[in-house]
Amino acid sequence: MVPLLYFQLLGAALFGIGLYGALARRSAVLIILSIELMLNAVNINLIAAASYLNGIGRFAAFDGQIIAIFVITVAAAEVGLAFAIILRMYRNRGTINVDEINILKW
Amino acid sequence: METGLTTNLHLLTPEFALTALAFLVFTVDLFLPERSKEWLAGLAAASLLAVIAVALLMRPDQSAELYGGLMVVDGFGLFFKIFFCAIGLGIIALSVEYGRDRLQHRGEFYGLLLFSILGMNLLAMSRELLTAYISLELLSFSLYVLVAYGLREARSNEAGIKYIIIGVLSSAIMLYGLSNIYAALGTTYFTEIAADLAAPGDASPVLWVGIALLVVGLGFKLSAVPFHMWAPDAYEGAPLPVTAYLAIGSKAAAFALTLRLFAEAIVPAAARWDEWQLVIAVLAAITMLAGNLVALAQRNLKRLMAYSSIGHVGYALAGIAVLGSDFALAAKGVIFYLVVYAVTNLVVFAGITAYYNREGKDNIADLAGMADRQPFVAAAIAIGLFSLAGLPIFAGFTAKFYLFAAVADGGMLWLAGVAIFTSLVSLYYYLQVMRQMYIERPAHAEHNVAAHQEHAEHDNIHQHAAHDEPDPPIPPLQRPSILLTATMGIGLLVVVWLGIYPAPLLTLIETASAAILPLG
Amino acid sequence: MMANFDQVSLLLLVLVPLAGAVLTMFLPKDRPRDAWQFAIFVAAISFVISVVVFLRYDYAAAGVQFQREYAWIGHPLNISLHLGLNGIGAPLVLLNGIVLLGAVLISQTITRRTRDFFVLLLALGAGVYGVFIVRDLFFLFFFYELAVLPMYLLIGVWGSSTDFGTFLRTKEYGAMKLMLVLVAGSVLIWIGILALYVASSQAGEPTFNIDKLAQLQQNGAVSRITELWVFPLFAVGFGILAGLWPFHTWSPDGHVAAPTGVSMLHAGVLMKLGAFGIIQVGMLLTPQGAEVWMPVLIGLGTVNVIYGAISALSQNDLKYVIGYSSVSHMGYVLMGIATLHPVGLAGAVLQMFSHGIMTALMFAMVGAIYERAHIRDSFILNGLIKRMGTTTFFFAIAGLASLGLPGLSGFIAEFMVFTGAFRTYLPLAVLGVIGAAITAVYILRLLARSFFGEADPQWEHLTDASPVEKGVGGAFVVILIAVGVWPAPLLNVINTGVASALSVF
Amino acid sequence: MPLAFLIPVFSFAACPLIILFQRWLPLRGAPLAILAIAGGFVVWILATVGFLAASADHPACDVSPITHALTCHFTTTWFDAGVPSEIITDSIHLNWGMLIDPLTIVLLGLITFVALGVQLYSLEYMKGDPRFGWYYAWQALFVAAMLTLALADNFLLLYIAWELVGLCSYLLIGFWFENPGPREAAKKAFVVTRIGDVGLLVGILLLWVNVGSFSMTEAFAAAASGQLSDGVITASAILLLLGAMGKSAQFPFHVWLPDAMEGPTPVSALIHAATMVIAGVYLVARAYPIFAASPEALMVVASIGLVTALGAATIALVSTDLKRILAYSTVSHLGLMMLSLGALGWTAAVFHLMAHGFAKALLFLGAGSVMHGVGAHGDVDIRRVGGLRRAMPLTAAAFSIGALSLGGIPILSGFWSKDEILLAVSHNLPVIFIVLTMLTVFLSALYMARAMFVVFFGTQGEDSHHAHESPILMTGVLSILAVLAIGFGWIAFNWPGAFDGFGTFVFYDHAEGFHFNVVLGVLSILLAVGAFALAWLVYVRRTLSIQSWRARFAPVLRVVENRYYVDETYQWVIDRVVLTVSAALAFFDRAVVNDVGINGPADVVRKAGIALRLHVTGHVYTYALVVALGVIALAIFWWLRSV
Repeated sequence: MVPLLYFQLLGAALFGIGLYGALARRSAVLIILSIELMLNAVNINLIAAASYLNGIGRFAAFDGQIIAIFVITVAAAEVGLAFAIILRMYRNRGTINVDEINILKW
Repeated sequence: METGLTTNLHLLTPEFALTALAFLVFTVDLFLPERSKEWLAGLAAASLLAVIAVALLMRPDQSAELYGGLMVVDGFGLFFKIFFCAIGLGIIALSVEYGRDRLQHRGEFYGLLLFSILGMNLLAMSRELLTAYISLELLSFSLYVLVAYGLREARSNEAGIKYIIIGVLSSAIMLYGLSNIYAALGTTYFTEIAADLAAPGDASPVLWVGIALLVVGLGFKLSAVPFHMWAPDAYEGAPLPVTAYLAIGSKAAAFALTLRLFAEAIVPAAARWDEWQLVIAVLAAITMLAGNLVALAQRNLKRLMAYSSIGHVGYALAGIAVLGSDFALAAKGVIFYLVVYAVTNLVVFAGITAYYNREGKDNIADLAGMADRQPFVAAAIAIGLFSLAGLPIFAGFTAKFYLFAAVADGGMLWLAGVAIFTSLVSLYYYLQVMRQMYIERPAHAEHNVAAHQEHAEHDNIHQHAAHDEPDPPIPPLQRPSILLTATMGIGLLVVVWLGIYPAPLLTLIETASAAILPLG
Repeated sequence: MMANFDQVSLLLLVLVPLAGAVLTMFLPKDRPRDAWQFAIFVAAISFVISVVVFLRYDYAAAGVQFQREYAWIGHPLNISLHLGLNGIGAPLVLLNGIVLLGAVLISQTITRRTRDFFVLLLALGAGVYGVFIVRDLFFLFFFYELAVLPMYLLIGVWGSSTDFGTFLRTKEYGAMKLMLVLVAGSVLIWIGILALYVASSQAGEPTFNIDKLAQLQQNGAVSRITELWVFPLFAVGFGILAGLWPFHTWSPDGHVAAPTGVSMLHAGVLMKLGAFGIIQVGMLLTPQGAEVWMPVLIGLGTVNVIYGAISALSQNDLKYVIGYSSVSHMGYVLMGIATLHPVGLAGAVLQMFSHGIMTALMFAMVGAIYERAHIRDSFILNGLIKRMGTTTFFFAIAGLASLGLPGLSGFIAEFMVFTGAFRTYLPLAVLGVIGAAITAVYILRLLARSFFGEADPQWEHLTDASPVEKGVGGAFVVILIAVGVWPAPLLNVINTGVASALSVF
Repeated sequence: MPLAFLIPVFSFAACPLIILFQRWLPLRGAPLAILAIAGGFVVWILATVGFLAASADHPACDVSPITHALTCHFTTTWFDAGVPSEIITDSIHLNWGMLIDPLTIVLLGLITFVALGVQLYSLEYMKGDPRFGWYYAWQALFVAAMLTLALADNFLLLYIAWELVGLCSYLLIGFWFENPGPREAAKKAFVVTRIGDVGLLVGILLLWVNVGSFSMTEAFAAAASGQLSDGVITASAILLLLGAMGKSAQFPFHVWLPDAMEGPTPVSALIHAATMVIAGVYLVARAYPIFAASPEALMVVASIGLVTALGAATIALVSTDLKRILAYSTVSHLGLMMLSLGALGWTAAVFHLMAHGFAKALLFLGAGSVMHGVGAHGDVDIRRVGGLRRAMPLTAAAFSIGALSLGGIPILSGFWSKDEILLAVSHNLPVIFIVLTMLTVFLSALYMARAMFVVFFGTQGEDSHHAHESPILMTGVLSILAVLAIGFGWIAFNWPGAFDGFGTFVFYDHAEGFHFNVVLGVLSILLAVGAFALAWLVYVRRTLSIQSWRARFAPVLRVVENRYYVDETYQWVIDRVVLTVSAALAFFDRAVVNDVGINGPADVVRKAGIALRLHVTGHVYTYALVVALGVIALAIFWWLRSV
């Protein structure tokens, strides 16, 4: 079967892409989305790992999946919260371009 | 094991109570008219007091696991629980007047405060990475909202956005680390991680990457350099009480987690410890340096406090770095330092808030002549700053001495040296604030603001000798609110008391640190 | 009854000024005179205590006396408030008692925020007392910092800025520099203390107690290497406060900015803390390092003497002259210490005492002049003796003391320093003697220029020193003469301290 | 005799009493000072009697192995520095101590007597001065210090007295400090002597280092016993000599003395005759065992003495101010004393010290009386006064006696003492010395004659019309001194039965009877008388004029009139060198040590902060980037550590 390493590499790649997006994008929304990508990399890692080290762990082989579910939930919450704040920003300043969001510096 | 899920849940009474009370605050908020929202503050405060009371009833000397070891109720947890609730009380005291004049939706404000405190409490008790993570997020979410609470203020929004983006990013990184650890060890329990770490044979890179990323995540919460950059903006943008809360509460919580994590997961793995010691030491060193140096160049008081708090994180981290050698001493040093730092900062922020409530200004230059306008507040801030700078009869001195002694004893005299040097630097900018409050006069301050900030303090060219006529007296400001005065008063008493006779507190800390004393 | 008093005398020495400071806070803000009188009351009590302590110190028995130990922080730091007075501390305690009282009395003229001023002044006094009487490094450092801490506000708030034409010295600058330089010194001290603590804890009995550490050192618990790099930390760290060249500039500038009372304490006792620290900590705890580094220290001390004297020669501002002369005179102290010779060291301690009184007197008188003339430029001031006879008389006596005129305390001290130095470092000692001659030149030029000479109409309005100032000045003059003629009472005590200080070599 | 310490103590006590209570005391407390010194005089007489009566079996006395003179010793502990113990090997123990030997006795006599005279005289002279009381206070202190100096038995005590003398001279010379003249003169006196004192102190300490004690007797014993190396002896001798040169106004430290006459004239009398300047000679005489042990040192002493004597004599010859002439004559005579000491003429030196003391006191008080009479304060230009003998006969007589005595006219005391010196010089020094000494003798006779004739004889000067004789008190003192100036010399030779000669009482090493070398005697008589005759012809008779000579020696004359430019040299050094250096140093201290050395680091730190803060750009993606970089750095760091 496919060695765990491959999955981990996939996860790493996804993580990297997400990170790149987070750095490269200028729209707050897109940055958040890239970060979601990173979180998905985490999930891949977790689930793959869970299925490979079955038997180990308190909750049979399910630790990984459980964690993944938590992660997804948290991620959803994060996005909601982030968008709320971004929206507020848009209302006040009419932009969500992080280039223009720099009153606070130094 | 399964039984662990159901038994002794009563030990979690404080947390359950806190949750319920938080919701209660939210609900009551719906029915209260706008003018009488102050009651919510009272309610929140009362609930915190209740929680403290309950926590005090528990036995600090024994530890009981919950949910099969996801959490533990022990002296360490209890200590921090009480500590956090006390901080919460302080923050509420800071918020009342400020909230009345400057914030909408105060109901949610206090509710969120309670939730964040709940998060911190859980953090102090969690013994497993996921649990820790979830509690951390609970804390963070509340903070994201609180930071962005100044709805109409661009600064507040911006702070919120930056905070949440970086926060989410680093939580993603932390999770990735978590996933790697899980992938490598198949567990996320601190103790088991320790066991596997200690196991002979070299571990897979995956594991190390995992731990490294975990540290990064913590670094973000601690705002350790180079993961600190959100802090100044968040501090400056956030409403003052929230700034105080960021500076005191979230840092304390993060350190609580760090202490337990290192104590239970990494210190026992002494075999592989030493190199990590160095990593943390370097982090600590650059954190102190960067924080204190950049603080020199600040004009905004909140921002200054942000950088100074970064510097202080550096000191505490230095304590973490030597956990390996003499754990008891180092842990006590760190906790003692945290407590002192919290109390002192509370005093300073109370002072700043008191001034801000009247003047609505938070630039350093705006403090000019404060000593004549709000003598007590000025004195409070001055003492607080002296304490932060580590000058005696104030707690800061004792705490620093204790902590640095621990660091030196841990074989890192050089790190102690850096710490001492940077606290000299910190004195430089604390004195600049002091100077505005006590020496400058507003009249001058106005047209000299530029001069003050661009040039060294000795370049400014106006003389007032002691003998020539003192400038026309500045109208004193309206007295600060009772709550703030009380906060400052009590805070000052504690600061001086801890500076002169810290022994009692140290015994408490003794029990707290004993609870997480690694067996290995 | 006295026996009981001895039990608590040292504690009182610190607590009285501290308590005084705290109580002063609660005096009514708008009644400066009350604050002043209360401060006098407190300072007087502490003065009496210091005198009694000095007299009660039994020099026949020698050693550390009036010992009391109060546990403070337990294992593993083992810090305890361990009080005890030795033969070197005793005269300095007395000195502080005298100067503090004098400074408080002189500060009658402080009118702005009088209450706060005396709070800080008394706190400073308490800190100085503390340093002289503790036997525990933590508390030594604690009080050391406590003594430095108030200086910033004392100078910054009540000081004065002066424009010297070519350059400007604002009180903000003076205060900030003083504070930062001194604390920079204490950074070094702190590191040194930690190093010693580490050594002790590696030896298995961690402690900050000076006597225990000395014991450990004697047992070889502190490695020679450690001592070699720790002693310079102490020498420079404490030396900075003693005006060690080239870290001395904080002192003259601080004086120029500081109000009279503060200048008195600053030059009178504060600078002594440094020298005391070198003896009490540097020499006692790291003797091997001391032996190696002393030649360097005496070299710097000699530089201090000559350099300070020559710079003073071309100063116009009275306070600068005195400030640099303090630098020069502390040079003698450093020389004396560095001789590691009984006579030289005793001379150094005696010099601390006499210089304390002498400079305090000078600053008091200069302050009196400044109060009235609002200027300190010795070229503009002229023929002061006409209007301010007594002031001139006192200032002249102090000046003569500082140029080492026999019959006044300064001479005995400097002479002893030379004696010690001649035995150990003859060429440098000769330079020191020459320095004394230079001192004569600038003091006499100053007297001839500003004090004697035909009365200048623009100073017709000046009035002579107030009764208080006369009282203080007179008392100080009496002390100067008494010590100069009959130094035995002081020296008997000092000798014992010196003997024990040198016993570790 | 044990009570001899009272001699200074009286006056010491008088000083503060006068200062504190002058407001209420009669005559501003002047009588107090006078009583004190009178008391001192009485005690001196008692002490002398006691001393003459005492012998080696007196508990406190014995015959010194070095000077072979009876020496009595009284001490009491003063203070210890460093208690001897197993740790502390060398420490110092100091005594208040009196060393009484013939030298001390005669010196005390001179001081007390002259001081008494001067203080009585001052009652009139200083009458109505606003600081009358202070004057007497300082007088008392001055005398007390000088007496202590003469009594001291250890070098430290001597040094202390020495410095106090300097201080009092400062206070008294600058007594009229309102005028720049006295002010500067006082400063000059103090500073110049102080420079010498550096040498003295160094010498004392050098002796201590090698002898291990400040006691004179021990030091002398060590020097005599050859326990000290020649180098040390010579070095310490020269160093002591430096001090002596400062006080005794020897070249090149003589500059302060002529200016010192800016002070009140009685003070000049005191300084020139009985205190201050003789201290130097006394020091050399006292420390003679050390000098005697080193021929080189003696040679230096002699040479300096000769140079000073000759140079000062020439200057005195061309000065036009009465007091300045007297001042330079003092310098010259001090030179002679030094010369004599250098020539092993110890007794002669001391003898001349006494003789000169009385004569010079007489002359100065005479000059003061002239000024009082003419009504001049400050300078008396001898070209503008003249023929005063009619107006003030007593003064004229007294002054003339003094002049003749110092000029070396036979049977006056000055003649005998000078003769002794010539004897010593001719015996023990190369021939060039005796020649030059003779020249000096001639010159000193000449200038004395000049001063005397011009002022009192010859034609009326314009300032001297309304001149009047001084009050009885002043003239009375003058007369007494005049008697001594005449008669003192006669105690030199032995009066069978009564007293067998000064030399047998005050001597070093071996008692000396009275010698008289006919050749030298005749020679010096001829020179002296010739000089006076010449002066008579020039200034009174005006039969021969010196204008042509003046013209011919104009350049030389200018050099001499400008006092060989010594003062100018000093001035130049002080202005151009010392002050420049110190100004430069002060600037260096501010600009380099402070602004660069101290402010520099602080600024660097602050600038570093300002630069560093730029990394917080305000753009959230940079924040993220830094976090990412942090992660990578951490990973790399760990990786490096782990492989």
